[in-house]
Amino acid sequence: MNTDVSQVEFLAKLMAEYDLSEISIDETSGKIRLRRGAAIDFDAMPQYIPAAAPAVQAAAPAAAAPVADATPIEAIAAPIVGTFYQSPAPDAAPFVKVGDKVTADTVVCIIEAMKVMNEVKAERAGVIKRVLAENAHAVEFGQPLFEITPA
Amino acid sequence: MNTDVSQVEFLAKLMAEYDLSEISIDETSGKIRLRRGAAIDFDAMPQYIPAAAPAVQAAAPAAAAPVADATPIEAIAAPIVGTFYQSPAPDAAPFVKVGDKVTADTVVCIIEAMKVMNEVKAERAGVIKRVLAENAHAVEFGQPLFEITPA
Amino acid sequence: MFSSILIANRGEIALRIVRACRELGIHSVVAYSQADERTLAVEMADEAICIGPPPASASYLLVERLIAAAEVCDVDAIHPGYGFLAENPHFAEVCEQCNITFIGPSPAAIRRMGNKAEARRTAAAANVPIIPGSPGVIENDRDALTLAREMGYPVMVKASAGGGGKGMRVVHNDGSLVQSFHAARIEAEKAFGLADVYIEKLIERPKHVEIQLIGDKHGNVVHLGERDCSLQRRHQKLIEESPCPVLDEELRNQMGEAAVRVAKSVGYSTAGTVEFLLGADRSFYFMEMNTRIQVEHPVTEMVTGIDLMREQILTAAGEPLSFTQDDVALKGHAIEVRINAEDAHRNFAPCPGTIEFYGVPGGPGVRVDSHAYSGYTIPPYYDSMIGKLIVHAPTRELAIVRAHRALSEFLIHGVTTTVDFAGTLLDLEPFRSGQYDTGTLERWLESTR
Amino acid sequence: MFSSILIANRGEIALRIVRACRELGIHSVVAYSQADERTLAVEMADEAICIGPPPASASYLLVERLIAAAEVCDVDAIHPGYGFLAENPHFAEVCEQCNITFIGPSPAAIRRMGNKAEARRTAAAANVPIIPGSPGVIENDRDALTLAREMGYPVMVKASAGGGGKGMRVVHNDGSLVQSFHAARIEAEKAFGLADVYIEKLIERPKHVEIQLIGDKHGNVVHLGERDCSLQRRHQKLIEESPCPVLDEELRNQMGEAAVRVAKSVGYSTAGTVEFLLGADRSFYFMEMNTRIQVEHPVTEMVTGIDLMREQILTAAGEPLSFTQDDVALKGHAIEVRINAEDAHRNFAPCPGTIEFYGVPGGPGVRVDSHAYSGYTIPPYYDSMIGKLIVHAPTRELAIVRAHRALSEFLIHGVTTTVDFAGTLLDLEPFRSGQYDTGTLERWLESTR
Repeated sequence: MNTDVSQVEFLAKLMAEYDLSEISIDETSGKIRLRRGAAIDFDAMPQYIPAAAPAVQAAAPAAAAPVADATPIEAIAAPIVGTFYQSPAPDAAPFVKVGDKVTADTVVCIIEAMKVMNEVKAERAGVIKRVLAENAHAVEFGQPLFEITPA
Repeated sequence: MNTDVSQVEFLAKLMAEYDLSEISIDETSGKIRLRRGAAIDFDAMPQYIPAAAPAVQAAAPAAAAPVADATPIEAIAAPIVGTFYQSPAPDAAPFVKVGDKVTADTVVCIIEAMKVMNEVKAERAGVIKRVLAENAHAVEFGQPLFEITPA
Repeated sequence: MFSSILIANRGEIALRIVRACRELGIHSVVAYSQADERTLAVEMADEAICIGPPPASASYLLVERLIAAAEVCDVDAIHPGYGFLAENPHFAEVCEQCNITFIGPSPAAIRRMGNKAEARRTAAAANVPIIPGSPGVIENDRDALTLAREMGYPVMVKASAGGGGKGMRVVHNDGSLVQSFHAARIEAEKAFGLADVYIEKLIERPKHVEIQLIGDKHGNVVHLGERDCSLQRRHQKLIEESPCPVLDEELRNQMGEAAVRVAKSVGYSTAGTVEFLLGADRSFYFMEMNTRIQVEHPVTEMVTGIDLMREQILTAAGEPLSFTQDDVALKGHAIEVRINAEDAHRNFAPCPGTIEFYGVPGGPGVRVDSHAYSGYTIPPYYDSMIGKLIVHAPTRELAIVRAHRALSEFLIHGVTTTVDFAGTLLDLEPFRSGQYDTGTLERWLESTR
Repeated sequence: MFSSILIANRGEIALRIVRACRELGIHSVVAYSQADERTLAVEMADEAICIGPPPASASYLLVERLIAAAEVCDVDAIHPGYGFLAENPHFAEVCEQCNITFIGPSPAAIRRMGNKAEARRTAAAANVPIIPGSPGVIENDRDALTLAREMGYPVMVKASAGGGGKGMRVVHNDGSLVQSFHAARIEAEKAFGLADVYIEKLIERPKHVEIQLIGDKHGNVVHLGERDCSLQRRHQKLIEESPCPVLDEELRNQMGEAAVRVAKSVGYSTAGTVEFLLGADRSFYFMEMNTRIQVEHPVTEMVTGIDLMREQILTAAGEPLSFTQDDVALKGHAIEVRINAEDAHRNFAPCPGTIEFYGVPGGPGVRVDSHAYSGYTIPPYYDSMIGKLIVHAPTRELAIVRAHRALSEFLIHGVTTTVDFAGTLLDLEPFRSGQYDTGTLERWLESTR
């Protein structure tokens, strides 16, 4: 991607349109990161220190998607560290699947921590767009688990 | 000084007009530095490492002057390290004084290095505007000795 | 040996542990809060896992978060560093229950040393001098006189409800004791609604001298000489050195052996420190034991040549100590200077913010332990220490000179730090002469106001 | 003692000298070219003076510029560092004439060691083994046979006009000598128009082992053990270590004493190095003497605990050495890794440019000598070395591990460096085993092409 003025304008418009606080594009790695209203300001971090890539982190959400799709998208993030389970038992159906409508109280998954199964609720109404974490794998605090289109 | 767009434009015009390759303004210290066609690119030096202030360096030229005065100004710089003398002998008159017209071959001062008196010529025609170095004091290589308005 | 360790800490000590793991070939996992994502420990570790939001109470202090992180990362052991959960016996117990080695002492040893009264009793039982004091409240001036004569003047009469110097009296002889006893009671009654007072021997202008020790799980405990940590402001150490400028070999051995006795009496099996008050008359008194690695451990590493962090991990894994007491010798002199993001001119107010430029000193005899870098943002959630400068030289005089030299090379732009203040401290006459005590810095600060 | 020293050098060694001056309380003045205005040495020095434009031929190599700078800055002494004018006897002489102390040997000592043939004669006269060779051109095969038998096989037949391996033959016995003698003559005749050949003993797969020594102006010369500098590419050292992994105490003493004999025979009174070739059979041969401080001097500083730069300045000022031969002991193991702005994948092409981010390793046993920083622009005018990483550990194995750990922390963004390549070198089997020689690196590079 070559940066030119029209692109800057395009990106600025994007940011305004989707209420993004940061767009970062790494031409070398092809990584794209979009950030919305971050609670903590990491912006001061110089880009040249490569961000640590925690081994436990699942595949990052394809952040380009919201740009292509005009509907705002939010994520349901892991409230604790633990192991992510999509269904209440190995053979059972998943709590939610893509396309399901959820309310704030809908249980979307379980995170096991210290032998305790913790139910995770959607915390907002909407439609599940994607599952971002891998079943039976570790998730860290704040890791996005589901993409959700708010109702 | 508050930076606003009109000032940027003003400075850009200044740079074009006076063929400056760099203008740097330090609001904290009030230092202003103008640089013309530097042979070496020091621009990459981050500003937050304070530039070394060699103890032997004489008072820096008041760089703001050219901005106020529309006539371009050049400097006669020390071609070698040594001791700067304005006159051929302690009691003698100075080689040149402010307001004097000089030609390229006019001897403007002497720099003593290793017991040898080296005559320094103006190397260009013009009018001496200011004497920048202090008599009988050390000068380093490249140090501006005189301001000269080219003829 | 461990194949993987979770580091339940942040900042420079997390990085210190990562370094030791790297050199031991152990996979390191840093558990970090959201505020510490962009730190060198996270960057340098083999793995990192976010455990919670910035406040320590929601991340570094949450036992269940750390255990969950340890479990999902499948580690063998947890290193707690210092602070946070390092001296929390419950955390050590939960680790034990989860079959994760806690790199530190047993929960029982932490408990015994964590309780001040019990630590005092333990030391006394191990035949280590403790600061003499009345066992409880003094009922009348007769008992006060008897006790004061027993422990020897000067003594302090202190209010049981204590605090802020109220109801406190320094007494130098029988004559003033009775008067002070009653005056203190009246003052205490007024200030706290409780007249109870007790008596403690006053150690005048004492030094804070601590003995570093390390044990293993085979019953060995070795001491590694002392550190003089007397330069303190509000009980915060600012400069530490080893050897202590007023100690000789005889006193060093006495204190070292006393420290080992305390440690052995609680079955101590890891790195730890016994803190003493040292009087001008060479008498020393047990203060407390820190059951963890300490901020100032590099000072001891520099003079002994022993890698304490490495030994701490190895002994936790069941290895015997790689050296004996006879192998330990102090060589040269080491000084540690703490670099804090604080403004010494504004009552040491913390200065979080972004470090625009960070240039560390180098060259001979200089060590820097720091998690900072050019562009690092110091978060406002934790303590203000951004690094430690440790210098080593053949003599104390040269070490001071070297510390000055290194400080002059420490370039930190963008935030206010104690770099310049540290240089001032090194120049204080009591520091120069080595005759400084725990009150020196406060007295000097008071005098410059 | 000196009150002021002019530093006639740049880069990390200029900074090293500034550091020593600062610790000695000597006013330091860095003479710098326009390309080096923004370097740490200039930044850290007490004073700095620009002596000319970027090319060394117009600045760092101009005797009169440096003397003029020394005079206007009114210094007592000049430290030449290494390279540039450090081994220029004329410069040392001019300093002497101007009553400025040249911090280095006498002009006569520089001259004698600077001339290869005279250095060889001096060593031989000091009863130090030199590589056996014919005194001049060999006229016929009978003389060749006699000489070869005398010095022992294998030998090398070399063209006097020499170069590029032309007219060069390795011979292992009498049978092939005569044939090789004539073949080499014919080849030399063809290649250089001159058939003259001579014979030299071949040291197979030799190590480059050098002895660090230091003398004073009172006739004392002490050796400080050896450095193994065999890992070379085109005679450029890349990694140095001490002790040499194949030396024992007996051989160390033999080589050390030989080096001291050479130095004493030329009245040597400062820091210097005697380079030897060490054969697999423990025989060693004088190669040359470097009459200056060397890039790799920190390796020796780390294992001996002696500050060489400080001693060099003190002895130049007339002080006697602060230690004797008996005080010198090698403790632990040190490895130096040179960090060059070069691309190992593009035939080590220099990579000048701006360092966007510079993060140096820290923690225990790590020393960095470097003039670089975040934002530093490496000028294209000088050599490509931007720093040296030196590690120290109790054993060689731990030193290698520590070097790896430190390299993993060396973050340099914006320019290509040899940081990663250095890690590869540490992993080479011959380096691991210590059984590497001066050809190891070239052979390995050849094999990976």
